[in-house]
Order: sequence, then C-alpha cells, then structure tokens
Amino acid sequence: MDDQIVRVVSRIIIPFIQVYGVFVVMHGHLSPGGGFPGGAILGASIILYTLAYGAEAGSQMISHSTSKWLESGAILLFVAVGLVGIAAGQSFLTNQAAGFSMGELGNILSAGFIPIITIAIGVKVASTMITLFHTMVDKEPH
Amino acid sequence: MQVLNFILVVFLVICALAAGHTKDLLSAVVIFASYSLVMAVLWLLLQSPDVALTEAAMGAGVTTIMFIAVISRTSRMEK
Amino acid sequence: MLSLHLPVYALLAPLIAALILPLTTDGDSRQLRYIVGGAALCATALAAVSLKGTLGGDVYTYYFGNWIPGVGIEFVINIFSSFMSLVVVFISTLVIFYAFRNITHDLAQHLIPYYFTLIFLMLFAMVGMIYTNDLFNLYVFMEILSLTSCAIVSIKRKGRNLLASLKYLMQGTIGSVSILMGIAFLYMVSGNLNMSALAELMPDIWQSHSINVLISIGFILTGFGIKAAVFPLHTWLPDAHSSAPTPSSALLSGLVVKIYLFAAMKLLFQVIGVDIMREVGLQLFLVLFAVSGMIMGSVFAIGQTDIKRVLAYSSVAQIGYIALGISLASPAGLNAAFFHVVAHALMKGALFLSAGAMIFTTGKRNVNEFSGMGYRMPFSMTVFTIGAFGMIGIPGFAGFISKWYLGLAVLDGGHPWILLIILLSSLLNAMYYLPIIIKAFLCHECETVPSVMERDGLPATMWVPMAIMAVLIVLLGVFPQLLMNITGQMPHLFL
Amino acid sequence: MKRAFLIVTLGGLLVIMSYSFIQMPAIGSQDHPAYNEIAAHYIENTVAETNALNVVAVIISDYRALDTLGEATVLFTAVSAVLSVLLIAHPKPLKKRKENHHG
Amino acid sequence: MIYSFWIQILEHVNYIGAACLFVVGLYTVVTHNNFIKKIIGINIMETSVFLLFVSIGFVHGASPPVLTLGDTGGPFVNPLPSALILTGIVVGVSITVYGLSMVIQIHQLYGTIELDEILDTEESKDDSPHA
Repeated sequence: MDDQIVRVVSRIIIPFIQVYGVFVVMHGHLSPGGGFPGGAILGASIILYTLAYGAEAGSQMISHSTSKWLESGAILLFVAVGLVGIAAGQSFLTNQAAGFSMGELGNILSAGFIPIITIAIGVKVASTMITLFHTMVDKEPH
Repeated sequence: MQVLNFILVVFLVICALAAGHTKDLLSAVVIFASYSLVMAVLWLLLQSPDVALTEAAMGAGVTTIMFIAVISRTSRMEK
Repeated sequence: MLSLHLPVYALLAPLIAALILPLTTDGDSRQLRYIVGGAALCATALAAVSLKGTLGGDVYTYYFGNWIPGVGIEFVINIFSSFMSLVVVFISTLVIFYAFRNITHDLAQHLIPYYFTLIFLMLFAMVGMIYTNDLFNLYVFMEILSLTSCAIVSIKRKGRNLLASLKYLMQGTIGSVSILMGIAFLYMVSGNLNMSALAELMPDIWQSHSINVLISIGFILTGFGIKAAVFPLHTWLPDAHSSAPTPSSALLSGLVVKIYLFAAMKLLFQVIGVDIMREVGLQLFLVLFAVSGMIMGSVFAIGQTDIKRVLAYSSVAQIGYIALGISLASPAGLNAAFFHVVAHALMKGALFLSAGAMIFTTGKRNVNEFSGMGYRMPFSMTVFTIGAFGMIGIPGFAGFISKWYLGLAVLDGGHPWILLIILLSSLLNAMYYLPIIIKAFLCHECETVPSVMERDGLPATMWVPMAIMAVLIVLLGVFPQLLMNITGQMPHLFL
Repeated sequence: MKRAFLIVTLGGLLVIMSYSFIQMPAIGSQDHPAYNEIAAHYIENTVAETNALNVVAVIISDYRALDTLGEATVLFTAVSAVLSVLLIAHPKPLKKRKENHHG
Repeated sequence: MIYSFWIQILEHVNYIGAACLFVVGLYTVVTHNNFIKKIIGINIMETSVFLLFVSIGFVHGASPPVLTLGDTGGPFVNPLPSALILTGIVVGVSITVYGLSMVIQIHQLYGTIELDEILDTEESKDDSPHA
C-alpha cells in the first residue's frame, strides 16, 4: 500500500466524497438519499483513506473508542428524540404534535425531527462501516 | 422501457448463475458487485431512486470491499 | 397515562443497557455487574407492572408516533404479550445473574461487555417480537434476534462454535428470507402490513388470490419451522445449543425458539385465521410434523454422550409438544402449549444451568463420567433431577401438568392415537434422563465422599437462579392453577 | 442423485411461484392490490403532516420510525457480533491511542 | 395462445426474475461447500426478495416518490416498498459482514474455508476423546 499516486489522489478526492456524503445526509428529507447511502458514502471515504495510508493511520483518524461512542450515541440520540414525544404527552416517536419545529417547506431545517434522525442514521452507518472494515483488516500481532 | 427491463432481469439471472459457477472467488465477488450495480439500475428504472442509491453504496460498495478484505485474508480459489 | 408507555419502557430498558455497556465498562469490573443487573431487574419490574394493566383481559394498542395502524406501526398489548414478555424477561434475568461468574470460565475479559450487550439486544428483540402487530417490524426484530443468537454462540471462538454458528446463520437467514418472501406475497395481494387489518381483509383475499395466500403460508411456515427447529428442519439446533456457553444455551433453548413459535402462531391464527387453516387441512399436516419431532428428538437424544447435546436434542422433542398443542387449534391445546412454554423454559433453564455448574466445577461433559456426581455436587444434581423429572412428566412437577393437559386436549380434538405417542415420548425421555440421575446418585463402585462444601461451592449468583427455577418447577407442579388462571385467558385471543 | 432431487424441487418451487405471479395484474398497472389507500395516504399527507418532500425518507424516519430504530440496532448488533468474533485484546491500546489522538 | 403466454411472461418479468433469483440463490447456498460462495448465495436470495418488493410498488408512467414544490400532480410509485427495502438492504449487509467475520476466524483455525474439508478434520479429531 506504499503508493504515492494513490495517496495523492485520495487526499484530493476524499474531501469531495465527504462533502457529497454530508450533502446526501442533510438533504435526505428533500431529495433522494438520506441516512443510509449518505452514511455509507462517508464511511467509504474513511475506508479509502485507510486503504491509501494503511490501517494504522486509518485507525488513528477515527479511533476505536471514538467510533464506539459514535455508534452508541447515534442510537441514544434516536431514542432521546423518541422520548421527547412521551415527555410532550404523546406517543413514542411523535413528530409534529410533540412540538418539533416544522420549519418552512423545502428548507433544510424543516420537517421536525426527520433531519435529526437522518443525521443519527448517517453517523451510525458511517461509524459502523468504519469499525467493521477496521476490525476486518486488523490482523493479530505475531 | 419494458425491453430494457427484460434485458436487465436476464442479465441479473445470468450474473447470479455466473457468480455461483466461477471457481475464482475474486471473480465471483466482482460479478456479484456488477449484479448489485445492475440491480441498482433496475431499481432506478422502477422509479425508486432512494433504494437505488442505497444499493449502489451499500450493496455494490461496502459489501464488495468487505468481501475483498476477507478474500485477501483467506484463500482466493474455491476447491 | 404513565402506564400506557410501560411496554415501550420495557422495550427500551434492555436497548439502552446494551448501548451503554461497551462504553462504560471493561470486563471484570463491579460496575459492569451493577449496570447489567440493574437493567435486567428494571426490565423485569417494568414488564411485571405492564402485566398488571392487562390481567383483567383488557387489550390495548400503542400507536407509534400516533399514526393510524397501517400507516404507522402498532403494538398490541394483551394478556398474552404482556405475560409472555414478563416470562422472557424474568428467565433472562435469572440467566444473566447466573452468567456473571459462569461466563468468565468461557470468555476472555475484554469480550464480557460484548456478551452482555448481545444478551440485552436479544432481550430487546424478543420483547419487540412479542409485542409487535406489524409484519415488517416483526421481520426487523427477528433479524436482530437471529444475529444475536448466532453471536452468543460464536463468541466462544472455538472451531465447533464458529461452525455451529455459521450453520445457524446460514439456515436462519434462509428461514428469514423465506419469511420475508411470505410477507411479500401477503403484501402483494393486500397492500397492508398490519396484522389486524390483514386479518380483516383475509376472507376477500382468500376468495380472489387463494394461491398467493397458500404460497405465503408455505414460505412463512418453512421459515419459522427452520428458526424454531421443528423436526425435519432442526439440524442446526444440536450443534448450536450444545457448543454455546451455558447461559447462551439456556436462553436459546428455553426462550428463543419459542419466540419464533409465537410469531408463527400470530401469523397462523391472527392473520390467516383458523377457518382457512381448517379448509386447507393444515392442522393434520402440522400435527404430523410435531408428533414426529416428539419421537425423533428423543430417539436422537438417547444416543448422545455429551450432556449438553442430550439437552439440545431434548429441546427438539419438547418443541414438538408445544407445536402439537398449537396445531390442535383448540382452546385446550393452546392452553396446554402456553403452559408448556413456561414450564419448559423453567425446566430447560434449570437443566442447562445445573449442567453448566457441573461443567464449571468439574470440567466433565460426558454423561458416562457423571457417576457419583450426586455426592460430589449434591445441590446442582438435585436441581438437575428436578428439571429432568419435570421433563419426564413425573406427577408433582410442572412438566406433568402440561403433558396432562396436552393429553386432554388431544382427546378433545379427536386424535386419541396421539395420546400413545405422548406416552411413548415420555418413556423415551425417561430412557435418557433416568440413567444420568441413577448413575449420579447410586454409584456402588465409586468411593465417593459427600461434598463438604455448602451448595457445591457455587457463588450466590449461580446457585440462587438455579434454586429459584427448581422451586418454581415444583410450585407449578403442585399448584398449576397459579399459571392456568393466566394462560386460560389467552386462547380466545387467537381463536 | 441428491443434486437432481434438489433441482427438481427448486424447479417446482419456481413453477409454482411463477404461476401465482402470472395471476397478478401486470407490473405497473394501477389496479394492483398493493396500490391502495395506504400508499395514497403517504403521498397525499406527507407535506401536511411532516412538511418534508421525500416520501420515502418520511416513511423511514417518521411513519415507520420504529423499523428504523430496529434497523440501527441491527447495525449495532452487527458491530457487536463482529467485534465479539474478531476483536483482539491489544496489550495497552487505550493509553497509546489517546496520546496519539491528542498529539 | 403461445403468444399471449409470452406476453404474460413479459408483463410479469420482474416477478418471475425475482423467483428465478431466489431459486438460483438457494441452489448456490445449498450446493456449494465454500463459505464465501454460500454468503454470496444468501445475498442473491435477499436481493431477489427486494426486487419483488420494489416491483410490487412500481406504477407505469409514475414519478418517483419525491414531491416537488408546488406541483403534486401525476401518479407516484408506491413509496412503502421502497422504505421497507431500504431497511432490508442494511439488514442484509449486517448479516453478510457477520458471516464474513466468522469466515475469517474459521480460516485462522482450520486453514481452509471449504465446509467438507473442515468436517473431515473435525471427524478425525472426534475419534480422540475431546475435552
């Protein structure tokens, strides 16, 4: 994996991939896309970084403990959003009636908790893909 | 449109058969990746862009990377 | 108002525990035990309190996000779902406490938080599967359950575990894809995923698209048959259940397979309906599979020497009993099946936990090496004996009651020949349980010194769960009305 | 022999499934039973009820959000399961990684 | 008669293709000894069900279920199957990755990923009493 060309090219394109991934996540409720593909794209950018610079550098960029926190935190955020509904006197995972701001149709900040949940899914999918890949290529020290 | 649909479905079945038939696991995985991509195109044709995008990112992208990571750590040929 | 959300809290408690476990603890700490034990007790308490609201026979529904059923997801909380979720959570809690010490025997320290994470995720999935009233939601919970139940087998990382777990994963995934295919067939003709709505539409669908419904029944029954290890599809079970760590075996044998039977039951009775089942003649078909499982499971168990393999094959036979009760499709049959679900969960739990305690202390797994075990580990062997007597169906233990009621249901349903098979199966059960017990307690050759250690030297987290299970088996055998009063209210929800 | 039996069984399955499929309305026809009032409900009420445009995203994150919670849990389960099979106990990983992280 | 039969097939080609893929995937899982091939077969089975679901939701001449500001005319495809399949794809990936992780560990223990070879080794081990 000591290839200078791969490193230079991936250093150039990784920011673009990440921007695209963030775009897909953020516009999930307005255009095709959403948490799953956006998170997978974000995860793929880190996987590309790992492929170009080696497993050591990749696990330094997103360390194991960081991704552990991201994984649990994303679902906890999801559950917390759901519990807001109960706190507001409605059911679990209630959107409009629980007092989430609906915003203006077509804006990024609209549709109540849908963007929050999309971001949670995106973070979850991305961190999962990174952890899985790092675990798979992590060899036992001989 | 129906003709393209038909061709894609036939291609899918051929890909599935080929992925089962080839002895080289790496080829099988690459055939499987192309299967996933064709599936994504078919879903785009069936007007489900969300599913197509997800399949292209997850099925053809991440799954293939994982398969190749495993093949690089195990053996490449099927006996 | 608060009690309305109790089922959701009972669902979320294990999930949140599973999420924070890998973050806060690293293996053998006191902190881990506090979090795990606290969460398990909390889930049990929540399930128990949510049962209180339904004891009078009330049924209420929980709409997630306040969406109408069909558009959103719906939970149905009735006496069946709240009581069965209490059973699941309670027995899991006992097993979790048992696992604190026992699992250190099998696992490296850095894996222990993940083990409990997986168990809590499994609890989440089981409770969700019992409550849900939506087909696709059922599928999602089912996938969590099948992944976790494979993972708590493979976590031991021995060759046998990995092979058994991979086999389980392959067959289980074929099963779940079959179920998803069945759901697709149902969705195709109805456009609805809500079970109650589907049940209302079912007569019309049966008129217009009977072949789709038939194929769907075929796929769904095959899938659940694989996952619940109904006789000819049971091949993964003995490997997986015998090689797993002891707490995993107790959970998998005692609870997980039954959850799939419950789900199959929901689909058969609440979606397809008894009338269509009778019209197709499905009942006799299912009875045949159940009966052959009752016999063949015991026959296979006789030839085994590994104690946990004996217990695993015995599960195949006991699943046959439950499936028989269900496929009779009469109130008496369902009542007997529900009673046996609880009784078998307790008995198989007691058997696996006591066998695990003996393996934990002596390292012996082969039943031929068990001579004199009754002197060396009297407490564990007594619990084992109580469980085994229950399995055989000796009066005074819980297993007898369920067999008795099953026999009555069989006579009631007009299949008297099955009574002979129940007797034969009990005889076969006795053939492989009694030699173990006799060898353990009546050993003339071996010079055995009675154990001087109190309760076999087991830590309290291990012997207390075993004792609770043994006491409950005897209690249910002597006072079956305690449970019958509750299970008796369930059959009318299905028929 | 075994393989021939398998092929015959699977072929039978294929024929039965195809037979039942042919009874259905053609692909894309609007009188398909699945294209019912629930699908219409999603399309018609999405903007009014949730103020978002992508109906599929609304379904997965609002109407059927519990499915998505379950699905995120499936991913979490997969990570826990893979770590339980493959995680290696590094001698002193925490300290070293933390230093690198801050430095 | 024959001609109308082919028209029928052509009109239901996605459904029948899904059935074919299901059968091919099942055949691959059952007949192959190689674990990676088995996992590919399971993936094919899963995608076949997804194809069936998406085909159920399709409507001729409809637009994708993404509304645009102001204009809400015209038929839209059924959005529910798409949403279900999004979940299904992720579940499929999870199962695949977990299976692959076990394949890695099995390869480390046995040195092969062929089921029949592993069973041979296991049987020769079985002759000696195991602990």
